Amino acid sequence: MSIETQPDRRLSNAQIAWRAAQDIADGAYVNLGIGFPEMVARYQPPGREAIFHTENGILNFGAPPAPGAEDWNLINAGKKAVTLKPGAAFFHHADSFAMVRGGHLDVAILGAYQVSENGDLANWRVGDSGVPAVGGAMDLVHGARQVFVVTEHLTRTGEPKLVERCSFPLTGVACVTRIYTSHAVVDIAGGRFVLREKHPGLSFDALQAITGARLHVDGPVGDLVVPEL
Amino acid sequence: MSIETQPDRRLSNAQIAWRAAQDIADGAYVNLGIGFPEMVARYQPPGREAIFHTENGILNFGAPPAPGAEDWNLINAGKKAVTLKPGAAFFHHADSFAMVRGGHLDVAILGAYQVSENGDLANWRVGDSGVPAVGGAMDLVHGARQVFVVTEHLTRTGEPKLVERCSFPLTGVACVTRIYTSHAVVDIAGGRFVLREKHPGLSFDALQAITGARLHVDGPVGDLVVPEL
Amino acid sequence: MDKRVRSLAEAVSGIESGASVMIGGFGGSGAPIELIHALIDRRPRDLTVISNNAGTGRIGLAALIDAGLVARMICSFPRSSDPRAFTQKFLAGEIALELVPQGTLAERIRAGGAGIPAFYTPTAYGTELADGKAIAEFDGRPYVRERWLKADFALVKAHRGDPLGNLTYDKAARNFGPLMCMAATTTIVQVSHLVPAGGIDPEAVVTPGIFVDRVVEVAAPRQEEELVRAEARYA
Amino acid sequence: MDKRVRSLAEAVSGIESGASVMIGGFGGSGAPIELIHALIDRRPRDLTVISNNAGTGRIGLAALIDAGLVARMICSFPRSSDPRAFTQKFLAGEIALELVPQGTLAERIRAGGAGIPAFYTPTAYGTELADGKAIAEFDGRPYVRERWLKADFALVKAHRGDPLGNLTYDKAARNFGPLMCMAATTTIVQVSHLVPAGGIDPEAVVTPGIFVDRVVEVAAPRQEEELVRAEARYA
Repeated sequence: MSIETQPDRRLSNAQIAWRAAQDIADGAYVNLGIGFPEMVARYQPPGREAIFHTENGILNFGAPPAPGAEDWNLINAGKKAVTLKPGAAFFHHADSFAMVRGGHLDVAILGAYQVSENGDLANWRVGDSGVPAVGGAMDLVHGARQVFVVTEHLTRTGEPKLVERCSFPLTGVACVTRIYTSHAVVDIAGGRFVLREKHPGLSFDALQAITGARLHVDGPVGDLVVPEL
Repeated sequence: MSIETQPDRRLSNAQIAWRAAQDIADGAYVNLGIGFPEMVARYQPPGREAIFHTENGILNFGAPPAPGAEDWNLINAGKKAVTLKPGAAFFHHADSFAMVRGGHLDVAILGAYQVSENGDLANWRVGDSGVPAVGGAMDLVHGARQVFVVTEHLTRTGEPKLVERCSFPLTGVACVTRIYTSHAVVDIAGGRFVLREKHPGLSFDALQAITGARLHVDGPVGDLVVPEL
Repeated sequence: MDKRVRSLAEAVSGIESGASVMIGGFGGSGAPIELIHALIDRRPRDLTVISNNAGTGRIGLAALIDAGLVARMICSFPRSSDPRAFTQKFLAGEIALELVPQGTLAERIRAGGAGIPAFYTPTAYGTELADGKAIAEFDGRPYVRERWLKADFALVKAHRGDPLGNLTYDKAARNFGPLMCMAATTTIVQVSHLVPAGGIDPEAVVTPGIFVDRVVEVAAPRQEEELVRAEARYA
Repeated sequence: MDKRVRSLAEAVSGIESGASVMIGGFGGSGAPIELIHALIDRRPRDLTVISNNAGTGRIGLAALIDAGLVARMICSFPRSSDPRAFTQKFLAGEIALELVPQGTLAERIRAGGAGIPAFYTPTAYGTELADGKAIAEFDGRPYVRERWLKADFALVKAHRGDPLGNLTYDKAARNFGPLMCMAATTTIVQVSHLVPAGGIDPEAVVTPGIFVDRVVEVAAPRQEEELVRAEARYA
């Protein structure tokens, strides 16, 4: 299996982010995790505008400011400088997580070390060494109506990230609703991975071979087609 | 016992309120119950200024406006129009009761149907008929650092209001810290009524006779002396 | 993202018989009279209403009750300067009452909005309002366990609002509004001043728009207290 | 009622060894650098610090930790652009860490300020951060019971403040400030602009003065992020 070395058969992170962005409705309230998930904001389809929430107390923030124009009291959860859109609001941390925990977000998008077929997510810690840090991930996975994961399909060492059961410490139990990978779009439904789209350069069997749990088919499987980015 | 008919041996409500007001420190945060307790605000000693809290979301309100100048969005918990002092603040009901329940008020002053010697308060309901209504009293008695009661010493029918055990439905358990009556000032300490001041026209035995539980003496008993009001 | 609706009727659309409805206000301050009257016009039955009070006079919540549309009230203080509507229905056994201490009511609504299914409070311990509730001791002190409160709809009166649903309130009319906005599946707000997006300073927003679903402008709202003093009636 | 103090040293007076101290801020936004440095000058030992992060660079909270004054951190994210101070102490076993999910941390602090000794949250259910905690089911869903967090002191940075302690904040520097003000026995606030009583619109007050004990003006406060980028050091 040398799929990782064939760039035509896998999406770049930008392309994964683009694909996830297509599933965000106009006017949706969205929280993007630190790092890779933040890329989703760049690819909102024309005519749609999501409202972005950041744990540290802003609704409706926008793109980064020009270099040199940063206000370090106007940052996102990744501590990056942002700007405001008209109709923004500030609030304290308890109100911010009331939005999260209270089910007011439409979508949360996170990265993953592993996702299990029942929707368990492991994305905060890979072992017992170093300094553990959790941030808001454990809250986000239990609050949003839809919890999307964006991720490579395989780890850098070629291990499946979609598994029967997570071996890394859990972030949340049965919380992920949909996974966007470099090779496929997979729903969690009824405790199973249900394949919705797959990279057209890849057979079902090849995809199953790099997936750590059974991929079910329940309805049509589309081609995962994304633009060059 | 005809003490109720001897005005020289009992304080008026205004005088009870005046006496309670003397125990409020400068800068104290104070909530006054609806009705009789509201009178306490009129008698703050010169040079002292309490900050008044009302459950419906105002800190640092002041006297009523002139008739005709009422703003019915600027009212106290008794639905009476008030004014603001400089440095006032508005907040919602959850924040308001965070102030109450979280122990941020220095003093809450309430009326009473009965107070028992262990500090139980009954002040919200006298029977099973009619429409029950509780408001914020049950919260106030468990939040403030000091819970004062202002009350006649006897009911209109001559029954003691200071009792061994309340017969009316309770507002709170072991919550009252001090009682200002028409005849005495009584602390609750160690599950007992401890007499601090009594009306000078009244013997200890006469006071005990109109009190429904034993009055203890623990330290000096002062004269309850108040101005004509 | 435009949450504006053009009429009061459209604002209260979808509120059917059997719905639970939170109604903002403390006494007359914050009572969304126009939204309530639009709701009466729909004549839904068997409503559960969550509101601090139970109405006064012959308008607003009292008129809703008087019309026989409310099966159950959850409130802290069902008394007022003119409580006839609720009192008559209650004494006739035609309306059920769940009486909740005011701070517990506020916190239960906030909990509903914040995803906290239950919490402990010292309030009401040892009283009949804690009957049947779980008790637990923390640091040697007893507390009562209370559940969150949610509703299908919230009717709230705010001062300024923008198309995204960001809100400010007028003085003590704030009271339960920000909490109820959080705790309802569909939050419907009447605002006295509709302003464009960006028309409210982000620092001054009291209710962020994420908690609001519909905004309708009622430019000169009536004030419950003034209506009652004028002996007004819903008709 | 005048909560103003004249110096940073006076502001942090009374914070002794063994104290618990909440420190506001999220990353560099809201970090009360001047108050923290005044606290370092006092050299209290064995502090328990409650703060979302665990400092960055060689200033502020990182400097407090670097000076060996912190025995225990309660935080959600002890990582940063330059986490040397905490990382070294932690890996050397010289500082204890209680890791708390960010929303749970915020809610525990609010609960401490609001007199709610415990509450239930879905957060962390089934994870190692719920180990040993009570679990209860509500409406068929499992929740973790969490306790309130209080502290002896809170150090908070605000934007405007008046002598009564009413506060506003600057943008996202608000974060944990309003919560920590509620939850400490003694709340100490540095404000960039001290205004007279009445200088803050009552509608715009974010933290009402009842939650604040001492206010000190720091007219041109340093910003943690900028200090770290300039490689500044506490000395």
